Amino acid sequence: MTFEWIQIAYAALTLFIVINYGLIMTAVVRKIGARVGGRYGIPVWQNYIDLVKNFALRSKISHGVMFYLGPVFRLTGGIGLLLFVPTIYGSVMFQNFSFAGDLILALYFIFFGTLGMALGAGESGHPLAAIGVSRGLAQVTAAELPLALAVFAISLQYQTLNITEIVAAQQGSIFNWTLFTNPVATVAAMFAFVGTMMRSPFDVVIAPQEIPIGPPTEYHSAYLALMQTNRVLFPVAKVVIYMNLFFGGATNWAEFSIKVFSIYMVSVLIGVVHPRFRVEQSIRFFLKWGLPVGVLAILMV
Amino acid sequence: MVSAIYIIATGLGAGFLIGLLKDDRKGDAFFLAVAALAAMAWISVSWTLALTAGVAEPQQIITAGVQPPFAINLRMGLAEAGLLSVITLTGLVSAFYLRPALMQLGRRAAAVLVILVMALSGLVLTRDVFNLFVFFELIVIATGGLVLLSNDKRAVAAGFKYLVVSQVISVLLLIGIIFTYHAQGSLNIDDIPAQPMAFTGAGLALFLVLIALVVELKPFPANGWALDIYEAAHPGFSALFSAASATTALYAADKLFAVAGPDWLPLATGLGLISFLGSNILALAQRSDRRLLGYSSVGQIGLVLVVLGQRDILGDAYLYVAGGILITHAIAKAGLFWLSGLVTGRDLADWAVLRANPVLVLAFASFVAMLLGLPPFAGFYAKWDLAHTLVAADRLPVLVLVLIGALIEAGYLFRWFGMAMKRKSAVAFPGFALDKVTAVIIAMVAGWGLGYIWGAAGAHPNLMLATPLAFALLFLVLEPLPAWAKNLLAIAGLLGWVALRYPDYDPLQLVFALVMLAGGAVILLASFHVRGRRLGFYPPAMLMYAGLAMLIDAQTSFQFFAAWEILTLGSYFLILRGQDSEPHALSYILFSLGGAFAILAGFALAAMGIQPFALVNLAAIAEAGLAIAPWVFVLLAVGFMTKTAAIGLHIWLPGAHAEAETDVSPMVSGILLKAGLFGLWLLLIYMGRQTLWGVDLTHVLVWIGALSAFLGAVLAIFQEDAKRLLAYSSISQMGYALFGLALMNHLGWLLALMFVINHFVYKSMLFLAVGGVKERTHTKLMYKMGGLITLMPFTFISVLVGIIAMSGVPPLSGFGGRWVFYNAIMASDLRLPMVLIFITGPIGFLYLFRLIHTIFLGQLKDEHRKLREAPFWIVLPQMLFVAFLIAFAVLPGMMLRRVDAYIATITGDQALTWSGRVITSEFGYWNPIAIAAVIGAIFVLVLALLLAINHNATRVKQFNIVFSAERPYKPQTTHFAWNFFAPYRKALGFLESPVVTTFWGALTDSLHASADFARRIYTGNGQTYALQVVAFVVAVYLIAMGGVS
Amino acid sequence: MMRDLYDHMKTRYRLGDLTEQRANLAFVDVAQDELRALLVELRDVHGFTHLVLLTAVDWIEEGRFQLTYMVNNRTANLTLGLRVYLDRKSPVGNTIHDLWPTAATYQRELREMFGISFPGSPRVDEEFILEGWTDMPPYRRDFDTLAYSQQTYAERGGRETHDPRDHMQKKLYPEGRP
Amino acid sequence: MKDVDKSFRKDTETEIPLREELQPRTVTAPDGQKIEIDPLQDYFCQEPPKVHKQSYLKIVEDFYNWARANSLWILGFGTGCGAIEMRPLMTPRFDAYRYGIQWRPTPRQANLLVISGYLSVKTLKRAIRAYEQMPSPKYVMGLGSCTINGGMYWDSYNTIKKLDEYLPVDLYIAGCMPRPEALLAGFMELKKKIRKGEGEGANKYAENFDWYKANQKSVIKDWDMPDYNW
Repeated sequence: MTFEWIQIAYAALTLFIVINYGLIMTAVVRKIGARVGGRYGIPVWQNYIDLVKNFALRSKISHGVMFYLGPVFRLTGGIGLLLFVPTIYGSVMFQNFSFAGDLILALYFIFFGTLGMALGAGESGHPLAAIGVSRGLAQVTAAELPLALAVFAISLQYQTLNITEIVAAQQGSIFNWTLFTNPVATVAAMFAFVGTMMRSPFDVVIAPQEIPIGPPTEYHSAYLALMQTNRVLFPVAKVVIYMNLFFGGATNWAEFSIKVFSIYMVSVLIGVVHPRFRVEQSIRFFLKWGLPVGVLAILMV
Repeated sequence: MVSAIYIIATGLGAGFLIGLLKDDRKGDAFFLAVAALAAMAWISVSWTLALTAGVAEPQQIITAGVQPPFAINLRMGLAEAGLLSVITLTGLVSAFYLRPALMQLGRRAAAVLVILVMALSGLVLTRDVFNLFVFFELIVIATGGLVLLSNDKRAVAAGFKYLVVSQVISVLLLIGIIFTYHAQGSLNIDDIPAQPMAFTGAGLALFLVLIALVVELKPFPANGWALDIYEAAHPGFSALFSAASATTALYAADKLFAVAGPDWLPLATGLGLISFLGSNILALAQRSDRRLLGYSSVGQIGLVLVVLGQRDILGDAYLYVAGGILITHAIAKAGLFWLSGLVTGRDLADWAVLRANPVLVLAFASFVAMLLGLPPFAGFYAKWDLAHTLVAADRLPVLVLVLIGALIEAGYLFRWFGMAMKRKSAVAFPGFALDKVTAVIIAMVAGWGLGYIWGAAGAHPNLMLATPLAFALLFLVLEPLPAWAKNLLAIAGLLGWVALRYPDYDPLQLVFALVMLAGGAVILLASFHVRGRRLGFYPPAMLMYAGLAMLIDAQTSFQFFAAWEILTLGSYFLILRGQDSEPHALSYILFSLGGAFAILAGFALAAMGIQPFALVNLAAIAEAGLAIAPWVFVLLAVGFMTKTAAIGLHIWLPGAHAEAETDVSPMVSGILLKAGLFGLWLLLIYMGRQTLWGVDLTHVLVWIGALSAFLGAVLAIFQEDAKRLLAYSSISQMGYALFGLALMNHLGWLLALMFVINHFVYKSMLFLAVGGVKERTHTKLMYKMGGLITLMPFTFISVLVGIIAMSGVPPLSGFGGRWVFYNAIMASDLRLPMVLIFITGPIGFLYLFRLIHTIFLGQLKDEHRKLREAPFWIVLPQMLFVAFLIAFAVLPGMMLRRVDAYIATITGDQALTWSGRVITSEFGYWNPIAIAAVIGAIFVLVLALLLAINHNATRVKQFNIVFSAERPYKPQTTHFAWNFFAPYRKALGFLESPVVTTFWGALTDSLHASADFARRIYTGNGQTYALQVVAFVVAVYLIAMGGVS
Repeated sequence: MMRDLYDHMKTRYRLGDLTEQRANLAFVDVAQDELRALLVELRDVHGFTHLVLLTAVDWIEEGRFQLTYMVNNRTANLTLGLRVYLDRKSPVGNTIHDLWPTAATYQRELREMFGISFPGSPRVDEEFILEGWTDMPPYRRDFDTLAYSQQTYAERGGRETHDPRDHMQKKLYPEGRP
Repeated sequence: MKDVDKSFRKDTETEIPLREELQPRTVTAPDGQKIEIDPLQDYFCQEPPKVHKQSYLKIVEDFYNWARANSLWILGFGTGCGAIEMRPLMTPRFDAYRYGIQWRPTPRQANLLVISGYLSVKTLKRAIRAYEQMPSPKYVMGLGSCTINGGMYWDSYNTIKKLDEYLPVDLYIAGCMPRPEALLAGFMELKKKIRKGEGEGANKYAENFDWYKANQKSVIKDWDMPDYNW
């Protein structure tokens, strides 16, 4: 666990792979949704085009320094989250910068991008952006709670906060996964997962057509492009954490892509069949259903 | 040495001489009276000095040349001399004070005054029961005369009622004396043998004498007549009445109780307690200053009566304790009555006129502190010793009742003081008469002097000689200097003290010293922004810092407690300075004193009468497994938790912190709260886990900590007032620290310590930032601001850094705290309270975001367009804190490592490994430099990318937003700030219901209601009063004797 | 039924002739000063609780505006239109926003479109649909909307108008009607 | 078409006063100083739009244009009855998403403004604001005969008749109303135009800014916004 310069190159490679994976995966997910609805759907490379288009826009505005820095915070949060967590178990190349900190670092770093984004949206001066932030923050407090409890439960179970060690403990057989050794904690964590993936029924934060799109209302051009990049990167980074903690991690990129896709689809599948919750409803939902499961998880360890 | 008999002789002679003068020679009469009083005072004082110095022996004076019991004998001992000094000096000063009245009333009044003082002196000196009666009658007549001489119609009525009741008492006394003589054949007090309290002739005789004397002390509830006097008479006389008469009567009672034997002492204790509690409760309902003072006098005398009841256990300390309370009370009460003569209005709030003169304010504050037995006054030492003796003798209930009474007394006295400081005066400023002011100042100086003497005389270190306190008191003298000079001196003093003491501290003390004292110096930098002299700021502030410095240094429980009281007192005056802070300062001092009393009881319980009690001995108690150990733990913990504002005891905090001045808020929030933590820390280090009824008390603390953290955070997100938000956040943060401490493992303590440092830094920073904003915008309501980021960039930066650090987002230092925190709870076996703590983290994020968003982001308001950055001196400390936070984030090892090692010596394990840049625990690892470097590098790269593409962005203005193709109407309606977390309120708003506030409110209300109810017995009718006295005596007799036989 | 009501009211109010459109729909002319009393009575006594609409007609030839207050009795399914005439030169109506709050909106519209003022009606002088309108109220018949349009808005040349009937006839029977 | 009616002259004299909230005013700062506020100056960026040059390399610009053509984000702003014809485009029958066409809820993120039918003066003001708030390059499509020559509203007192007078229109789709198929055909045409580098409406607007503004202000009498809405 010491630093060597070559790790920077390796990390860049991880980043490159994950961004491309994320761009294609999210497009595929949308395409699947379209096919289910009887449509042809977007081309799988549509995300790339949109990204290029947004980088290529000519006129841009800025509402101030924090507005400018907001997307930077956001993307830094996404990249950092990815790079502070080992991506592929057992691979020297894809350990990234996980020597900097353990699970706790990853959990708290999630807020880095959120904070920056919220500040940027705040400085845009748009009231609806502020409403979106208020909704998002209010919802995330309740949604993250089961995760915190689940993480606590499994770190007690494995007696470590080191992600690599947690993954190591799940190797060998599929029944060594936390999913099977500690199903309650996994269920609790999946509450948080569904709650923070910005999909229905928990997407009142960006509720288009109501508060146009929430925090990013004023964002456009390269700002938006950075946020789009984060939008494909961040969920994958988050799924990687869930994968490492509950689903046995990944030992190669093929396993990685299958697992990430499958876990991601959980939120998609739940999302397509549920209408939207209001914020207070989702808070109550998490306190009523997510919290007891989490408490059960830590009591059962 | 002039014989003490001359005191009486002088008095008598002067009285006659004045009587011989012609009516129109008022000046001469006054001069004669003053001369006589001065002579009497000189004799008393010279005796006192001589006896104290040991150059004279106590003297027995035999009159008529025969031995007692055939002659009356007088005695001059130390107690007598001291009391005589008080009496005669009060008489002398009162004479000057009464000069206009005396001149108007003529020579008779002067004569009566001299006679009164003479009779009071005689009562002190005499050792003969009948003689006692004679002097007593003289006092009654003189008092009645003096009261009747007043022009006030009510005074006449009051004097008449007084005479009626006094005759009842006299009759009782006389009958008692007759019976006594019948039983003993002697009237000499020393010949009366100890008598069991029994239903015998002798018992009844003694009972009658004692009860007559007790009734003369105006015990509650048989005291309506006395209160009318306090209220109606001339304040100069009331001073004499309260200070001298009560003192004397008490001493007379004391003489008889001394000989009556230990059997009778419970009677005194019981009556004293009833009186102390009853009249204090009644005083709560008073709106008239003099009546309130009257009740307070009755209460205080009740307290001394309680002390008197303990003379069997006090032993040698009896004089010290009783004298301390009695004389302090006499001085303070005389001073307050004299002060009341300066105030024309009779309502408590009318005392606001005193604000015109800072010296009088100081005097008022001193008198209040004296009455309540706060350091460094004599009453403090007395109370401390009393408490210890009571506990050692297993009389805990008495102590509890005394403390409750004292708390109630503090309630009305500080409420009164608060009114005087904050209310608008209804009466016009009258201008102060110099002679009256002089009288007040004499009393004040006497009080301070007495404090010094008591400090020097007792077994404890003299507080006034403690360097920090002396340094703080120096600022009283320096008040005329400009503020910047005082500020400079204050900073130098704090830093100098830390530098001086630094080598002797262990790492823990060092951290607290750096936070409290060096940190205090940094915050004081902000005080440079105040121009002028800033009267009344530095003495209390430095008093608080002195208390903190002494707290860190404290080795014994006495030092600790004294320091605790000093810092409480200082911070109270400091908090009271804020706008609209009157009710909040009051609830602060009440909770603090309540807590302090719990600490006092705890220490007393722990010490078991052994003095001095070193703090480390707490460990011995815990190890010995004594039954009292958990109780000591509970009492001390409750006391400390009032300071950290744990939930349930928190209601004082939001108001006190929010209403305080800009530079005071960080002091009371960033620094003062740590005093409680320091106490808890010592408690847990020394006593460890304690079990009460099978419950591990540290688990209870963990729960309280978790609840405080959670509820504080929830309440914070609903605040509209920025400083209140921060105040609630403090409750939450202190909850975290308490939680960490109570986990009782190495990492938990380290966590608490990181919170001590971090909370100090970011809370001070945020309070200063918000204070700076308030200086400019003149409001604390966040929704009235908005968009200040470009106008106040530095303030914005400090808030930004503050909230990142506080919410625990990497890479700033808050994350270190969270990391240690996770590791700490992993190492603990408690699970459920974590749930609360886990939910608190993100909620903290909510209120912090609200703080930064609604003030600095969003829409700028019209009236703020030309706002400037906060004053330099407010920004400067913030920038220092920012630098520190960033440095501390990257290099947490600089302080933590040493402390970690220190904690390891206590817990005996090594939880963290510090290898190079990596910090490793049993469970995980953390590399602050790597984190900062990685995040920094990514951030710079992404920013460079954005700059490359969007460097030519057009800077737009605040209304250039997409607004559904409309145009914003005005900033106010475009800024989303009010009720920011409305959905949260819908979901969890029920947590906001003020259960705790309602509870404490109901408690106060019921006290007030009982006061109102009890007040009905005071009808103002002389006959009723006389009946009350008789009924009282009968009731006491039946209860006391009935219980025995 | 409507007739009964009319006869009943006729004894106390100066009403014009009753025009019965259908069995349950009738119109009647009302004097302006009695309108309010009549409406109150209709609403409170006769059950006409619903104000269906308030609208105006510009009788330019007669130099007056006609206000039509249409009220409806839901239980009896009756609709009664009260017609009030205002002088076209200084059209001032009586506001009834206190009887039916919705009337305020109608009155605002009438103020903007016809220039009929209703003193006391809330926000009646604020603009309603038009923004920054300076010309004559556009629903008045002496306002020439075509002329206004031509003088204000740019046009694209080459526009043709066909009467649908002629156009189709020409298209279907180029040789003329068989 | 009937000639101009000489007997009616529209009122050209009356001036509309500036709206109250936009009038300069004085407020008192917390420290007592008086502050002059000119809302139009203080709240809004006054910079005129810039003409944006193309990239130095043609191949880069072509690549960009390809991306722009294949990523048309429509502002979800239904201005007239034609908006109803856009909804079917999202359905399986027409599925415009497969051509890279998406709807965005905010002008900042949209490139294509579809004027879907008649524009009253009041709506025109909002359309201008929305258009100006979109980042360039941006495109305007006029839908239906109302936007072309007024259509059935040719004699209305408050409906404009020729959209390209006020906004730089890239493409008209004729019909009243055009069916979704016609819209799709229009999108295809627009894509071709963009790919050829002809979708420079934003630059045209900036170049002829004064002319457009004069036209806009001639019909919008209460001009209560800055000249360019950033």
